[in-house]
Amino acid sequence: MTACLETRGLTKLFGSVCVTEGVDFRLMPGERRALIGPNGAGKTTMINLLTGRLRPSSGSVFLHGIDVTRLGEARRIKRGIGRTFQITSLFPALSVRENVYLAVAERDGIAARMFRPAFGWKPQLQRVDELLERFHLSDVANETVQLLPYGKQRLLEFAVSLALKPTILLLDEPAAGLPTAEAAIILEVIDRLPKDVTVLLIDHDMDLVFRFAQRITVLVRGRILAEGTPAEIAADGRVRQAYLGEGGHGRHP
Amino acid sequence: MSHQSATLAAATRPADPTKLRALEVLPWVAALTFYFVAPGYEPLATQVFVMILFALSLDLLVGFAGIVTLGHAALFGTGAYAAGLLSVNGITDPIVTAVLATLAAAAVGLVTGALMLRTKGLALLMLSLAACFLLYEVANQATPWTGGDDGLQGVTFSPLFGIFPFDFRGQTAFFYSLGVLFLAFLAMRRLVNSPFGWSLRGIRENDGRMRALGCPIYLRRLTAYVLASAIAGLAGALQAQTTQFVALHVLSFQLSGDILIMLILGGAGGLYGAFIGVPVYMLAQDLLAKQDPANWYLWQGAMLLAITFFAPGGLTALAQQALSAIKGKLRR
Amino acid sequence: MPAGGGLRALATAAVLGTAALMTVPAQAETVMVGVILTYSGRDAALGDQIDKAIRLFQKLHGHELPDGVKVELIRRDDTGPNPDVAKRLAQELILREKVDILTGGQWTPNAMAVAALSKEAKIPFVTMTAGGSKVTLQSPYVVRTGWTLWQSSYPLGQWAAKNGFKRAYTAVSDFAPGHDGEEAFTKGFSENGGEVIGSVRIPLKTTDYLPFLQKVKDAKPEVLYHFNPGGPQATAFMKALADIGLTNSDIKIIGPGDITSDDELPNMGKAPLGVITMLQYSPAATRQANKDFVAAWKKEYGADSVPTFFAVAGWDGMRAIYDAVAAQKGKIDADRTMEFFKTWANPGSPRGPVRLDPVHRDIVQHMYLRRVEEVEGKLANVEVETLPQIGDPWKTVVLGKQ
Amino acid sequence: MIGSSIVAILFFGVAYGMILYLISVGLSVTMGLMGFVNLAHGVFAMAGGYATVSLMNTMGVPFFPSLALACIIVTGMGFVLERTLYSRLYGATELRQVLFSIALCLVAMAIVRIVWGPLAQPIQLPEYLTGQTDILGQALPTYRLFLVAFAAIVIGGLWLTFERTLFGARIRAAVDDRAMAQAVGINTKRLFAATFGLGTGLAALGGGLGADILAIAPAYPLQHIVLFLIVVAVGGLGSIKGPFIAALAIGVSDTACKYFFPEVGSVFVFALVFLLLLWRPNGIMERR
Repeated sequence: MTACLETRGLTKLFGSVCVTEGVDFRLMPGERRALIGPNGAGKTTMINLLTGRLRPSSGSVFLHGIDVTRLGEARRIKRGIGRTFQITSLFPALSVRENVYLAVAERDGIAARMFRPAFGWKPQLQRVDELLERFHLSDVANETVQLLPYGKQRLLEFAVSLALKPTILLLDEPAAGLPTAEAAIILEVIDRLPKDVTVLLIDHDMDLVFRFAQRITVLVRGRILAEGTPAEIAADGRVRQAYLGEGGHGRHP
Repeated sequence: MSHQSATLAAATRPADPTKLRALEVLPWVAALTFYFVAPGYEPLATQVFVMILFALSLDLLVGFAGIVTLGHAALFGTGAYAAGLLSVNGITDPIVTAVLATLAAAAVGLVTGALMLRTKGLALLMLSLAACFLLYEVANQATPWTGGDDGLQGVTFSPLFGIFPFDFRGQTAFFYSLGVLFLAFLAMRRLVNSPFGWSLRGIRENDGRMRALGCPIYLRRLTAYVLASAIAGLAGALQAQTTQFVALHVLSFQLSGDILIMLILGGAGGLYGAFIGVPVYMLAQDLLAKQDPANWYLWQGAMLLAITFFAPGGLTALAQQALSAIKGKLRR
Repeated sequence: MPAGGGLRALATAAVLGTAALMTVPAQAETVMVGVILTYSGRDAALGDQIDKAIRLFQKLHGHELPDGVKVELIRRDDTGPNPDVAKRLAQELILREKVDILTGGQWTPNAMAVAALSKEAKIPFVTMTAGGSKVTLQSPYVVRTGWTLWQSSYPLGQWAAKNGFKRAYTAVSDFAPGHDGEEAFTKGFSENGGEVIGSVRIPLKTTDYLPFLQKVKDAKPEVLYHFNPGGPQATAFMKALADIGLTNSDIKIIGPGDITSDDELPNMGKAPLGVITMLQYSPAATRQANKDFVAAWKKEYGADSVPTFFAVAGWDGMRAIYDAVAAQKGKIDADRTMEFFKTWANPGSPRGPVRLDPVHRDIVQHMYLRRVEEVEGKLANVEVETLPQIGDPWKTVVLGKQ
Repeated sequence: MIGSSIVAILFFGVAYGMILYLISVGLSVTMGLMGFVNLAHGVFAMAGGYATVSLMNTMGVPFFPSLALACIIVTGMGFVLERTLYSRLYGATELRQVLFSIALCLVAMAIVRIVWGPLAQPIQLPEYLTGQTDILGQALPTYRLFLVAFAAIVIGGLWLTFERTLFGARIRAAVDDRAMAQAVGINTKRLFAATFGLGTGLAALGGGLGADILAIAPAYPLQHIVLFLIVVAVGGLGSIKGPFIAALAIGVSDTACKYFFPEVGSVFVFALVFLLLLWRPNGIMERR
């Protein structure tokens, strides 16, 4: 079976600092995968390399078996990759509804249309409203994003990403630092994602990771340290060493 | 900064764009009233219309697409010289020359935009500036064709629709430019309320996020740039036609700066900034420059300082704030 | 009470109305004159010279009009050689202020644009200092009280050829008067056996002349004909001459008087010594009319202020306008005004006798060949030869043969 | 003979380039350091020119002390403006910075015109700096020779300051990474003000020295700003050597173009700049 997302020898240098080093990584269709690792392990860089936001120094990225290394971010997104940002990235001066609308319009290929008013496209508007409802954002639909509380902004971040109907979804700490109510909404949405959507999750919340993932990849200093089922990872001494190394000495026997 | 974003947001918030608001009729009523109450002022009014159209095209870039350019006159000037040169070479029908001048400016916009928009920030600013100076110098040096510093002499246009001549009283020019402005404005209003217009706002707000939505940023910005160039070129053609003259000034950095000031004075990003900023600026210039021509710079500078420090959203934002404050009081 | 109040108001109105009617004849004929000059920007100093002449004329001669006739000036600033601005201002003056006569016309391109309008609107236009020959062809309603470049440069070309110079180089500012000067000099010079071995046109806004002068120096001509728009440009040119070693060299520097203008001479150091220029006016001239004029000027604007040929062109422009107003008793008719101008003359101009050529309405005046010399420790343009009553040679030499 | 003309033209170009560099280097450092799009830098060069000329012409101060005093006055002016106005717009949008600096230009132009009038102010150089001097059989304008030598000394001093002193090291650190510099205890506020002052002082020096090439007149700031910006953009923001190369290249190519192809005018320079910027959007000395 072809991996839906695969990297071979993926390497990224910032100056002389190597943040991703020879990573071979395969993600199978429909898989639920978690990517964990200590701070500075290169997880977000990894996502940026996968979506094309960053160009690798060497190595390649394959999407459904096709080499997309030279393809720009927008092109890869069009082929079904979606992501959320660890640091909320929205359109601050626009309203919640407009934020989601922009994503839907791009997804449906109407975003370059110049004549009919944006808010005259009924099916798209309907999808926007569905998404808002699903993320409990309907009551703030007309609020300006920069005036929203953080929790709502995170929900919106997620809604905007899902509006693209991605087949591969890369989640960069979607629930980090969220109030319980909003975190619950996001977890529910993650749980309910269709089975054919492939999901790669980065998070520090081990409860979430172990509950969610079928397989876990551990990234340390830009290299893959280990990969396996949650049970295998939990049992891996190297992982415990590396991952919990600094803070966890005392707790290890 | 957040203050500015907030005012921008206020300015871009669409009241259901398919419906016409009562206030939107105001500029057109004002223009027509002006014709009856202020005879003799047609040339000034015509100039105002042309500059509004020019400012509108800049608004599409600065206000909607977030492309700050210091060389927008390059495109206005291209339109003006195209119309002027056509006229000198025997093609004098106003509509035909206007269309051809628009296309010429769009073509120049396509070439310069395709190169410039690969960069951003200071490099983009500098490239826009360099492109403007480059065209200015080309026109300046090509004396045999453009007249250089002396301007293009002998520009005349045949009567509009073969009936209305462009005479020194400027009535044809007045209605012609008002008509073109109205049509172009309707088109622009459509454009900024379309999905395309919204995607430009998205790019202005956060181009990185737009890219992560699969938006081809470069292409989208280039399209906006070419459209804005076309409108600027149309404004330039109007300028050549209504004044029957083309001078180097139409390509100058000074004009690029002036039009930016007019737009910001009115407020960028809402289409209506141009309708407020341009008349206020030009009337102020007409009055102040008349009383004390030498110190017009001082007024201009002071006005601009006040805007940058106290009202970054321009006069439209100020008016909106005042209006909502009054509404708030009335409610209580 | 209300009725009484109304009546009183009516009565007051009636009295005031009668009073107004009675004063009407005294103020009836106010001639509106639109003045378009450069009051701001880089070239404001030249506009300032003209405007000072206008104010001085009004102060000294403003009363010399028939009873009840007044001249009111409305000034507008064209900010420099900006024909589009000048044209719009002229249009506004005609439409809004209903001017009877337009004047100013400091720059050739501006004057060309305004002239076109004067033809359409049938408004007499007295261009004061525009030097391009073609301006008066633009409209039958234009007269010129300043000069043309041909007036100075064509005779200068003839003079150079006749005085033994064989190889010339021309270097002129790249705008219409510069092109005129280059053409006129070349014509006058080559008609009399000289050869122009090279020419360069210098961008109008340049102040760094060295690279251009290096080119001239390398070509080794016997004489360099140069024209620039005067003012700071003239000083920059002279300094560059000194810096590159062309002062008092084998290359004779000649040109229209702009290049050694009297107001800039004090700033030029010794560089201009020996430069030959052709011009219609020098404030150092000893004619009584000029002595009076200069004295009045210095009394008004200070001992350091010197009237230049720009001022004199403005002065004679005002003279012509006032004469036309007086002749028509303030009722300005465009065609009658132009008829009047055809025979207008001012024998008492500070620059000597002047008149207007009835065909092309150009000024006819004495031209003076001057050399820069040191007089009482200061540089001055000393008149060495007088060419009497020169019209615009372009009209006969070029236009007449077409 | 042609050979010696080429030497002369090269030399004029270098002199012009030196002036451009003196004026622009401060702009490069301040723009690199504070990320401020400052279109008003020409104001300080103009102020330097006016101060020098006024001190000499009306107060009879000799040339060199006038230059020095002008530098000090303008440095102070820059310092005050930085603290009162510029610093308020650090971190604001490019657009607001552009508008603010244009406004500053307009106000400065108006003030200068009210005080000194519209005429260009002539600089009366001391007798020993006029005329020509022979260098190895080549007659060159004395003033330009002096200008090149003087500017070279100033530039040498500047580079030493930048490379060898603590002040220079701090500036370099802050250009590289402002947050890091702040973290290691550099008082960036004071550093910004000092750098801005230094940059404006150098501009004033350039304005005074270059009064012959870039005439001191009210239109100065807007007329020449494009040149200064080009030097910075082509040379690379925050760099002090990049602008040197850029300034010399522009000075020499512009002068050579005037000599060899006067009919082309400045078209060549602007076309060159356009292409250079496309090739290296962040300047020729781009580090990353």
